[in-house]
Amino acid sequence: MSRNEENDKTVRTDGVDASAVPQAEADRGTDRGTGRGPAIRRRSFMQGAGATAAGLAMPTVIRGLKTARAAEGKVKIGHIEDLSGNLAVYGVQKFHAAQLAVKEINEGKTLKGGPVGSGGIGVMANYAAKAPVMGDGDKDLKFVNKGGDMTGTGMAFVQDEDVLIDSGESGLLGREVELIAPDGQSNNNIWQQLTRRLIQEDKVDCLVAGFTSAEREAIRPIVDKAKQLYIYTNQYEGGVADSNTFCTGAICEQQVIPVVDYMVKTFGPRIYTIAADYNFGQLTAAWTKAFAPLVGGEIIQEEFVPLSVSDFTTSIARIQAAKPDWVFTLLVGSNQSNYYPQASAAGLEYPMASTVNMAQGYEHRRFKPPSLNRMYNCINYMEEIPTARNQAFVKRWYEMFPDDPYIGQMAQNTYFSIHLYAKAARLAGTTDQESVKKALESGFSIEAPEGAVFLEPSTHHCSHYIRLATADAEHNVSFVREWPSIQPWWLQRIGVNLVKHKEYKQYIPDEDPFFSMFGKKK
Amino acid sequence: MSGLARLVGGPADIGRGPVFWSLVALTLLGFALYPSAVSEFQVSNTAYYLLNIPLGLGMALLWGYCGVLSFGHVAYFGIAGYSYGVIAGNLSDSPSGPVVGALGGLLVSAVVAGVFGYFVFYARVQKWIIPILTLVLTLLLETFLGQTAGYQWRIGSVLLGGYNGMTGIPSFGFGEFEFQGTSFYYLCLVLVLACYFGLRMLLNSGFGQVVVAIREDELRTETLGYDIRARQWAVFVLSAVLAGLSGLLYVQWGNYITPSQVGLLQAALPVIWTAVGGSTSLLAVVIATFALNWLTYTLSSEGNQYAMVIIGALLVVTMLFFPRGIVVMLAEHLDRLLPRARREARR
Amino acid sequence: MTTAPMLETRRLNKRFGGVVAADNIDLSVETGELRCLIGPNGAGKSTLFAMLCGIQRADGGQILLAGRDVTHMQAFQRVRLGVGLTFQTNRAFHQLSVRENLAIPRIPHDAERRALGAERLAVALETFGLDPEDETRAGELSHNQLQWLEIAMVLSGYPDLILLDEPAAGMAGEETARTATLLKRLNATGLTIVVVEHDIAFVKEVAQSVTVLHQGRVFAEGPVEAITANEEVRKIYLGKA
Amino acid sequence: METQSLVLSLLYQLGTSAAFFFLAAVGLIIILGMMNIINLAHGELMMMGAYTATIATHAGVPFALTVPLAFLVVAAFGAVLERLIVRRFYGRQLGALVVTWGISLVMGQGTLLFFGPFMPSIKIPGGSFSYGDFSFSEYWLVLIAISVALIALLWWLYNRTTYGLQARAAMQDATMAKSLGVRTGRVYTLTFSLGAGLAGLSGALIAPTATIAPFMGQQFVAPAFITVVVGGAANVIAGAVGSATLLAAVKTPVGMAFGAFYGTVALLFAALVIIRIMPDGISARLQRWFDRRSRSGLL
Repeated sequence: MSRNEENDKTVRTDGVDASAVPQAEADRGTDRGTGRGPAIRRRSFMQGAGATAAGLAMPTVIRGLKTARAAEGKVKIGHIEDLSGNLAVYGVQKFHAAQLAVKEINEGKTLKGGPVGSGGIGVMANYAAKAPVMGDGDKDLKFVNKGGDMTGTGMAFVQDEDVLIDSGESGLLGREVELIAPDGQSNNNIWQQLTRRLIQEDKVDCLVAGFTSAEREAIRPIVDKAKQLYIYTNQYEGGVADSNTFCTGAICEQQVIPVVDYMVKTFGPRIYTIAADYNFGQLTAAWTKAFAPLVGGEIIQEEFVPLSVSDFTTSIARIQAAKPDWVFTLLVGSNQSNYYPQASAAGLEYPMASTVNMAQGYEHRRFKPPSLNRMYNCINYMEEIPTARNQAFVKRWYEMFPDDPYIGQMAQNTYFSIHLYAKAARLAGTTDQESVKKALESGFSIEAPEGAVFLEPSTHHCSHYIRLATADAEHNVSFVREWPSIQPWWLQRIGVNLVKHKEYKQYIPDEDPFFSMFGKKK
Repeated sequence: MSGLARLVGGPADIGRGPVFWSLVALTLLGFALYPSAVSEFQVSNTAYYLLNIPLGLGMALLWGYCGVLSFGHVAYFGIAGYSYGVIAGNLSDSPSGPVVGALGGLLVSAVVAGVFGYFVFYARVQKWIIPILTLVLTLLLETFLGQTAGYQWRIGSVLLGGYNGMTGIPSFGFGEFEFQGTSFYYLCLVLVLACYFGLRMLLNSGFGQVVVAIREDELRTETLGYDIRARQWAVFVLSAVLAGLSGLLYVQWGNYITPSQVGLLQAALPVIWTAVGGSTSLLAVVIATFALNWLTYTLSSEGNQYAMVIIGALLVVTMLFFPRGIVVMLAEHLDRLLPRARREARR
Repeated sequence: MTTAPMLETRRLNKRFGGVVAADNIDLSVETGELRCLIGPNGAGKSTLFAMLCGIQRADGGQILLAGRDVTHMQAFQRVRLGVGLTFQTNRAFHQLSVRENLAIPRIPHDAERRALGAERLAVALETFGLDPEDETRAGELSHNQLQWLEIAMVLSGYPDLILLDEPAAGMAGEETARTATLLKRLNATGLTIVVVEHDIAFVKEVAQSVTVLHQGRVFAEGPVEAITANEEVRKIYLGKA
Repeated sequence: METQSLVLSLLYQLGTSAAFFFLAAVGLIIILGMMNIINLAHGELMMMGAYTATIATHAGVPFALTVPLAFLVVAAFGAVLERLIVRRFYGRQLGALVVTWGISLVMGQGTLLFFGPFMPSIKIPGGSFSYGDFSFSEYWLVLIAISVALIALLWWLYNRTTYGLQARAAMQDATMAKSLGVRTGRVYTLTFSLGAGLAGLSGALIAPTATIAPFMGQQFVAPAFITVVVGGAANVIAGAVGSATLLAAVKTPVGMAFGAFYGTVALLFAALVIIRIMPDGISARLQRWFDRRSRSGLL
């Protein structure tokens, strides 16, 4: 299953020094970086520095916890996604991402990055203090789309082009990594059974799983009972504060706020929200409602659509009657995707914004233009991101899976998350789960295909490189605005600190006094 | 034959005679010893297969013995589960919380089934419409529960949780004692046995005979002086309570329930179990429910993308070659092979 | 004041679309009477039968059982008042054994009715040679035995009035005679019997009085000899009316 | 102008919604309504029609031709299905239910394995026009027209052709029909195949407005069953037309005033109430009404 090549297996002898591996990685990074632009050299320096800082801190944090299990045997990564049934569309992508990451780890590759401390300075040091150039016409757009130009006058920041480097060993801690990936069948009950199996039977070292929030909530009680290290890689509504769970997908505050800000300023304040009638849709709509007034926007109407609805004639007429400046579409699932062709055929030509479409289900590839004309979406990853590092990633992907239709946002999240786990385990020097959790809480940064991602220790969520993507009348994707690092701040603001206080719950905006002043529905 | 033996061993279900009962005893012994032989995970998984059995039994009772097909019995499964979650969750400080919750859950599903059943049976709605009516009810419930994500859908201290479901549902227990792992497995096993033998006795009683008579010929039974509406209603409520029992055990097993548990895909499952095993036998449905749950899990556990294709093809083949249910027809076949045992059973 | 008739209908009406199936039917059957309802196909016999036992609702008019208005009662409620009935097609439970078939009917609590009912049932079982403890599946019985079983089954509910829809349909001479014997013997115990019948020979054999239905109306009524001699009735049967 | 365009929009919504219900149900009208087979693979037959149309369109066939093509392909598939499997389940409604469920699993997951999770969709033919505040899709107007044409065609087929007569006879009393020389086996095959073909046809018609995915059929199952059952069995075609219109008439104004959630709830609730007060379906009510009219000489 894991398709790993069994060659070049340089097995290292026993106990790996906790700080040695990131240090070695950093060194190698410097070697590779030689002769490149100054920014890269600076980057490498910072990485080295971060690693050193972590190395200093490490003895107290990690060494004492080295109650590692026997080093022999494979490192087991449990991975549950839906390979059949309704959600297989997304599950198969994520499964392939996991296979690619595991293959690379076994071949002795790793993504750049390392512990940079809890404040995450390592990430920010990579960029100039000045805000990146905003897209305002063709001229400037080009710069941003190419991720900056070394000699250009408008350059604001730069990213490493080559982020996949040698890890200095094959496998992880000298052990081969094995991917155990059963099929969730788009059925919550099977998810629970499989989670129990992976934890109790296979005794996986790390669990990477979950597409829908319902799936995550189905397995989280089991995960918490077993104190299993669990990585949830999906974009979602936010709010999970769980000591065992690390959420590596983007959440509302990272996506809704930038896109609403941009849309209100560009197209006008009158917003019509049409959202899927379940947790994600309702909570994202609540975020929109709470945030829009702060930038001068106004929700003129909200409509919630049950997931089973696939005929949108009435909703389209309601939008026309309301005459908004733009429409915020938070529609989820394949039934609800029908909205786009139907709205387009009915002559609905309002600009649209979303946080879900295109990046997950590649609607811009599946629907005939111009269904998604003037669709704006804040994403942390799309296959089209024009940076060199992403193009290299896309190339590697299609070499392994030539028949895949698209690489979505969640697939990329899974990919870097598994690399992130490997780096944390190397830092901990063990696959002992408590140690790895501690290592992950040391302020980890990783150079993902999207850009640098920083795992924020207190909330177990990630900062992301957010881009505002838009599709034109021919469904060509361009990126009109970029935010190199947006922090997940909401949980911090309501006082979550998982490093200090263990918690196992999901907060919803109603629990935040800041939100309570806005009614939720109707 | 004493009265009790006649009730248990009567002709309402397949399986009679000493050979059969010794096999049953052996199987039960196997189930009783099972937890000591396997891992905790396998025990909890087997508990899951077991906890679905009351739902299947309710289906067999209603459809196989009474001739009324409900396509929405998962609604009562869900109602009991959610009610338990709400009640036990609100009484989480009280030691009797889970017990009150369980009784409350069963009561709520009985009341809802009672009202709906009254609406259906006392109006003498045509039989073939009942599956669709019940299906519409469960779809309504799913649509409603799916949009209860917000705080305004809080009952006491418990959030309904919308599509993501209700989490943190307490396990069942008395006072300090909680049913978990192996003890939960035994709880399921005991309840399944109680349901099975209880139903077997009920169906061998006079009441059961009339129920079967209603299935065979409603008009004839009515013109023998029976209010068939009342009997159908009673059977409907009883089967809903059985579905509710499965729902209770389900939420205690996973401490969690979502609206998709009452959706279209889940709604079809009990009907499938019953049809595959053979709706006219309780035992057949018990076996089929257990086996199909096991099969679904085993196939998905392999990560095999063909799992659904295999299950689908299996259903088609089963129904082609065993139209009255695989277990029932195999049992009949066995009966013919063992004429002596059969004669003995007659006595 | 005389006691009310066992069964009485007053201006009973029923329409199906444009067809009038029962047109102001007035019928009165005294306690202990053995009445035959005859008429050609489409005369309204089946509709009247269905309305009497409560399977179909009348559009208008009244049905009284021993003086009690049962027009709006459900079928099972009428049965509990002491009516038993058999259908044109045999509806014994083929999946159940003879014993179970006889055990199913609901038995009234009234001790007097019980005693009388048990006696009548014993008569029927004896006439037909049925064993009440027989474990044979009803489906394995012959057609005649099934017909008889159904009559016995109805009698196990201890009724005071039985409505039989063509009880001898499909039987050969000897069996028909046995059925007729039973009806007469039962009638002799005071049981009121209404028979819907097609077979004039059978009617002549059993009936005391006959009602002829034609086009949803009571066409003629009287003692069996008078009716069978009636020229008009003969015309109807030969389709000349 | 304001009110006019709102009324026009409501009428248009009513029409599209009724057309959607009718198209979702049209194959099932025959298979459930006439043959009494609870066909849980109905959605997958529609999915197959949609895939046929989509693949053919991508191969360069004009969309208008892919619709009859989808009819033929799915009808042929339906005929095979009937011969091999379904025919053993006449009169065994519940066996049929399980078997068709099995078939639907195989078809859905098989499509996923064979064609992948999604297929690029086809463009909705025709443009749009606007009146007042509202704009309207020409394609949906065409769908409404096609629905009306289908109704007329089905009515003609079942009331004016030998096949229709034989089919209705065979469905009512197979033994009798057989003794009158009707080849009931062939009639069943034809009828099932027609039902499947119609499901394929409507799948193809709906394809441009939908996501082309292996499990797309599931969205049609509940509306289709509700439409057919609310319609009733007395006259399946009239019943389905009546119930599609009635359900749309409930869903549209409620949805317009209060949003899609209440529209859906009103729809399901209306279905429950209608089935309860008219247990024989709308068609029986319609039939009685026609009977009365014809008796009183009005028709």
